[in-house]
Amino acid sequence: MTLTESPAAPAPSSQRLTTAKAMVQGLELEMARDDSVIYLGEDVGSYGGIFSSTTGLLDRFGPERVIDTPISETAFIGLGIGAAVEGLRPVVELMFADFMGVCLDQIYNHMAKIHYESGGNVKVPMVLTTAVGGGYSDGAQHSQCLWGTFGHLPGMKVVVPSNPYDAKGLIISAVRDDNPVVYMFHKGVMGLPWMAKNPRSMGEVPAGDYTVPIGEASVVREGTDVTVVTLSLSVHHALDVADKLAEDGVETEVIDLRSVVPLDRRAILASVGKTGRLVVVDEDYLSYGLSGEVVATIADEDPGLLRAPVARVANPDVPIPYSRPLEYAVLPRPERIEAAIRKVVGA
Amino acid sequence: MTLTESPAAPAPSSQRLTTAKAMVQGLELEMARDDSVIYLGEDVGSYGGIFSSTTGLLDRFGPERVIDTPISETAFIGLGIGAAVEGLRPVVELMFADFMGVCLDQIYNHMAKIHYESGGNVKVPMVLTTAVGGGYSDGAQHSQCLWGTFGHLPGMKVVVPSNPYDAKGLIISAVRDDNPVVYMFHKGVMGLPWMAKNPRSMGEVPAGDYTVPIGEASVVREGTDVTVVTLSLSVHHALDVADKLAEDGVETEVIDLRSVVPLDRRAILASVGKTGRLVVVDEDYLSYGLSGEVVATIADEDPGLLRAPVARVANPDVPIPYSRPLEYAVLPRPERIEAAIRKVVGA
Amino acid sequence: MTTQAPGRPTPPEQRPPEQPGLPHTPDDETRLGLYRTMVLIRTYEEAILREYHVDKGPGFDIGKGLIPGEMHLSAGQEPVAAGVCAHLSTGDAVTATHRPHHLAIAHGVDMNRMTAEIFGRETGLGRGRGGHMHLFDPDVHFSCSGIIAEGYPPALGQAFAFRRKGTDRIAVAVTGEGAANQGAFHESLNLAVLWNLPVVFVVEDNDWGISVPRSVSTCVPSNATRAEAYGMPAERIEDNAVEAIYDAAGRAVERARQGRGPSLLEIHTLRMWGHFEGDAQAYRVDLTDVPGRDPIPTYERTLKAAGLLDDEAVSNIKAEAATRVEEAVTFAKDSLLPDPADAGKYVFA
Amino acid sequence: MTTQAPGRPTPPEQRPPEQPGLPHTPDDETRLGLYRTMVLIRTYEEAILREYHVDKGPGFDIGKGLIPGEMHLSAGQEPVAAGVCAHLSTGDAVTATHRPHHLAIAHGVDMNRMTAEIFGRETGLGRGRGGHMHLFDPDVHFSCSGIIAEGYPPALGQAFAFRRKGTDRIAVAVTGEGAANQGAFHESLNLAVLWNLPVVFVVEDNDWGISVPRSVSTCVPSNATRAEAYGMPAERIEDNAVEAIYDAAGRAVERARQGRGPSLLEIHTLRMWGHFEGDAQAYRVDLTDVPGRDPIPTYERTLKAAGLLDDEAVSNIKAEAATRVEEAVTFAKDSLLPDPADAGKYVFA
Ligand SMILES: Cc1ncc(C[n+]2csc(CCOP(=O)(O)OP(=O)(O)O)c2C)c(N)n1
Ligand SMILES: Cc1ncc(C[n+]2csc(CCOP(=O)(O)OP(=O)(O)O)c2C)c(N)n1
Ligand SMILES: [Mg+2]
Ligand SMILES: [Mg+2]
Repeated sequence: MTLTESPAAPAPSSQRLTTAKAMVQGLELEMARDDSVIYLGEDVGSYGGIFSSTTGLLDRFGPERVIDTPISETAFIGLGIGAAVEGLRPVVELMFADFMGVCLDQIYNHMAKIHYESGGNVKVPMVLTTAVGGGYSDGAQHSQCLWGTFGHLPGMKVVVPSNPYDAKGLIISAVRDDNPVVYMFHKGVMGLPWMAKNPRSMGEVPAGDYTVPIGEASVVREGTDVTVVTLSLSVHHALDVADKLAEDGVETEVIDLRSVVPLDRRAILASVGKTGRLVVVDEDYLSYGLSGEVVATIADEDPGLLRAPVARVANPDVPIPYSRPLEYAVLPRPERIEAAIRKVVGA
Repeated sequence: MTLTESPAAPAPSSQRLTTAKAMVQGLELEMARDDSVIYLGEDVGSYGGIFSSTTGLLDRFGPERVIDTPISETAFIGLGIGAAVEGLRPVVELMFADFMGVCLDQIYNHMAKIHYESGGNVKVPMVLTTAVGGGYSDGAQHSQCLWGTFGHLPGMKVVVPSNPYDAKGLIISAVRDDNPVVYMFHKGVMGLPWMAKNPRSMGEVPAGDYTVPIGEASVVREGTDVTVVTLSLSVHHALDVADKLAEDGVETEVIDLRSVVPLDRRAILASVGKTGRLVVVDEDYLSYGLSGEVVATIADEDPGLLRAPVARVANPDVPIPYSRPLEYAVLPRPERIEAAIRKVVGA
Repeated sequence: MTTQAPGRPTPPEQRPPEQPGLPHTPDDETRLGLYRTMVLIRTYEEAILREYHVDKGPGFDIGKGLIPGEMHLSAGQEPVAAGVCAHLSTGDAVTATHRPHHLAIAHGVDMNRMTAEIFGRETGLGRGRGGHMHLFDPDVHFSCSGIIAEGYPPALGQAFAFRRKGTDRIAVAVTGEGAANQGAFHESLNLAVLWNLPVVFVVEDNDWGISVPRSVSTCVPSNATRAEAYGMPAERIEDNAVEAIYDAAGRAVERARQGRGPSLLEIHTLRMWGHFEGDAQAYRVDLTDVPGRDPIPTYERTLKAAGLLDDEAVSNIKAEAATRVEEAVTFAKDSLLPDPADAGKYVFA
Repeated sequence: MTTQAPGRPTPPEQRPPEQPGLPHTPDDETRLGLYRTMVLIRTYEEAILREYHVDKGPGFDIGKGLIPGEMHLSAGQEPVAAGVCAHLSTGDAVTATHRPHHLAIAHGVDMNRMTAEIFGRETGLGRGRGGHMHLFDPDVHFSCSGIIAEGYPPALGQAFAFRRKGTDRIAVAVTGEGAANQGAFHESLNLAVLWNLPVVFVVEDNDWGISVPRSVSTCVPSNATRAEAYGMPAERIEDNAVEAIYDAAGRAVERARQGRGPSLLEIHTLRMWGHFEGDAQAYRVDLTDVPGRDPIPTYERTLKAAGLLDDEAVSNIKAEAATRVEEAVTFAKDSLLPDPADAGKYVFA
């Protein structure tokens, strides 16, 4: 038993990979293609990333490009910013998004604002990778999603893959983007051998180079009765629930946002325009976050699209409890999602 | 010309005070009543607070209770937390909310979570005061409101006074609350002699001790045609606009939220239930913030309450620009509020 | 007790005279006490290790079992906890890190409720809300945080409050050597010296911050050198030597109690197991040396040589520890899990 | 140039030999250059001061006038900028603070576009989006930040990139003495030494952080002492002495360029005016001394005594500066304000 992984085997033209391995493959391709891409963070070298985000990169690219840092997030994220300003394309890992509190200034006041403050004259082509999410009893300081917080603060794109294909395509897009991009991977979608897995955390991935556009949601399941707008691990749960409800004749459309910034409002409106019913499933905190924004998107445009009150399945503004029954009560577990859909469709 | 103020004169039974002086008076009463109340922060001693939040307190209570700190927000906010845990009631000033990035961990992972993590066994009766808001060309790192960010993170109350009466009553409530309370004062409501003033930043304030309950919005203007939900400086603008629109026969109800956490959802629903139309005016960023949450509150309950699409007048996710015409374009200035109300009521 | 105004450093002439602390040589009873504490901690960690792996399979799923989540155990670091906490009363504060058990036990945290917390039970210190990185026992002023170095600042506040109340209680703030590179470390040391706070800072140098060796994280050989640059007395203690720790901590604690201000101790200790359970430690070059550096048999030999211990005494002490620990484990297992309907309780007071 | 792997300190035997830098004694032309730079900066700050107060009334409304918002001027701190930047080329980076004008001018930031930025014009360095605390001139690698000490970390990255590209360019990171108590300071110093980055850290000690004197913010007399605790050569330069600054900066810059790693200079300088414009400085006990400590007349006297300046040369230099500054002010005033419809432009590239 080990929390580290062995490097992925050489790649055929398409392979079944875990999300983690797909992410690493995207990084590997970009690092091979572009010498200015480097990866910095805690335990990203010989350990290969606590959540296997860098397995094998040190061996392939060496310690000048895959760099273990001290536990000094402000310094090394800031270093990434300065390096990006001077033309490198650093990927910098914040081990858990929960740790943003020790370094948010570099992220939101510098990485995200320099381009604007310089009137467009300075570019910051940096990627900030970070692990999010709970469900394995890691407590209030190691289980948060916080994409609402990142999304609220302007100047950075925020992408959130839920599966291997998107993980690879989005990391490649993120590295190539001339803007700062925050890349939030849920530990529960990575397909780690030491964590509960949904079959959806393993999937077919093209071996070569491809991108997933940042800012386009994906309709991962079509349906006519109700729209579920969600992202990250909750996509897995929503699809499981949708399959189950289909047996009862409820056809659920599931939208995987894939990025929080930009938010694909058109996709939300199109789907709710069709189904007339909306459930937002968000593992982040309820208030002042993603779920409210998605709902408001409809009311901004036309509240008449809605044939019923919406339901928001989110963390009810509670620090994430350690004990399993409590944690499961605040997370958007399948049972809560199912209950919410049933209520909204009146089934 | 000076950016500091002289201490308030001795208090009769009711006086006209600026918001800043009302806040200081509330602090003074609490500090006199309760020896465990102390005030810590940068330039809160002889300077009296950059935004006059502590004028005269050093003279009255001495340097053991009104304490200038180094520019070490993590250390002194954390110090406040530990002191609160051991039974003091510290009020700690973060000079600008924009600086949260250097100390957010203490605020959101410690101040706000210790009570929960301890299963209710540890209390953190601390107040974090902080200045917010723009409108005077202080640029992208000194003009933000950020109450959406604070409100999103659970475990702290967030109060936002807009006028002298509430400023005093809320600071007294905040100090007496056994929970951490973030007290966000907009520089533009303080009535500072060196900043643009709305007449509403000066008002009648009872001399003695009183509280304003945390979590109750206030209907600051009744109306029948449209509800404006807002807070802080935007209340002043909304009232000005409402007066103007009344001349055209549009009766605007204005709700001053006064606190972001808890959010008085009942007050919002009651008013929109009456008017059928909603404009949210929020100086914070548009996406994933307060405006979305207020709108979602209606859709959660009954989207049918709304007779028209809502309007959100907020910062359109732009770092706050320095140059006046640009800054005015992103702030919810009266012109934008007026246009939004007219659009929603079709006038 | 000084009553100097915080925010103004006490002028040197108003400070109690600086005297090099007298050595704190443990007497026989204290030496046995240090040993007993170390054995109790190790016994505890072995029990948690055992329980942690129950029902994690097939394979290893971190979220499963009686004790889910990350688990950072302190085997090998017992000398730090025993040596430092021997000088404290329950009125003093200790703030620990993600790796807190040894300090909690040595400082007298209620072991039943601590164990119940680790098992996520309603009878736990935090009613199951906190978990093993969030143990709060206000009865003995114990707390911890899972965020690197962020336990230092609240300790300053506890020290501040203790002084303001006119007591001679002190705060002990502990972090790892990796943590000493976090900004909070610097800010805390400055503020503690500036306000002459009764704090003892402890850096547990176990050579590793997860997989990153000290040489890759820290630009200087000793954090004691750094502390001196804040005008603070500081020592580095080598070899995980419990009596040397006891001595240095005694002087630092005395200094803080007497109002003479903060000190820092960097203690070279040993992480015997993985960073967390499940860590395969492939990165770890020093692994074969580890068993030989175990501080408990080492100290056992010392005490035996001094005629204070024999095999029978050792086995009595170990049996006593086992009884105590199994009682706590049983208490935890016999306790109820929290009611999911109460998940929202205790967000606000 | 070393090519050591970041993340691993260069083993001492692979580092270029440590040689005490030779003194950098400015020659006559350089001395005149230092003086000219100082005069240009002062002339600039006086012009900004004048323009800042235009149309602020009746009374004083910080949001009004041609230049609204906070204004932190650097009069008195010219020796730092002149002495340090004299060693830099436009390929080197300088990151400054909320008080950036002196450094911007000395480092050769385009004065017209800088002034236009301060006036909030579309022709400004940041097209009016940034303002006086956010001057970015990529042509000379100049940047600044209004958040205390948070300009240090990006400077590390600039230095890192310069080295990675195989150049001998360096980064200079500047903060005030108040800022040296922020966590970012500590983290940056550690990382710079650890990775042997070509950085020169500069602490401008002007005795005050707004109203807080150094003794109330900083537990040690010198940040040079602190820097040495990171294993970094460091010096404190007293008396705002431009030639001593030039000398020390010369050695530090040379060291960085040669791949021998970072250094720190703490320079005792003088904030002649308020923290920001409008600051009545009631707290300021040293105010009467200020005029006598003005570094420009002092240096003028030195150069006159050395026969390098006479009254005519002085007035020529001042006239030249005035012409240059007024040209910039005119450029700014003649430029258009940005179109409000473009407020959302440049959020993303
Ligand atoms: C701010 C922050 N960054 C990173 C982490 C992740 N993390 C947890 S423990 C650890 C290593 C800590 O090393 P050290 O301080 O030496 O303590 P040790 O684990 O050796 O006891 C890291 C990086 C964290 N918890 N907080
Ligand atoms: C993190 C942070 N805290 C507080 C401030 C507010 N502030 C701006 S300048 C200043 C004083 C800075 O003092 P110093 O570093 O000595 O620089 P000086 O102003 O003297 O040049 C303060 C507290 C800030 N900008 N950022
Ligand atoms: Mg360690
Ligand atoms: Mg200063």
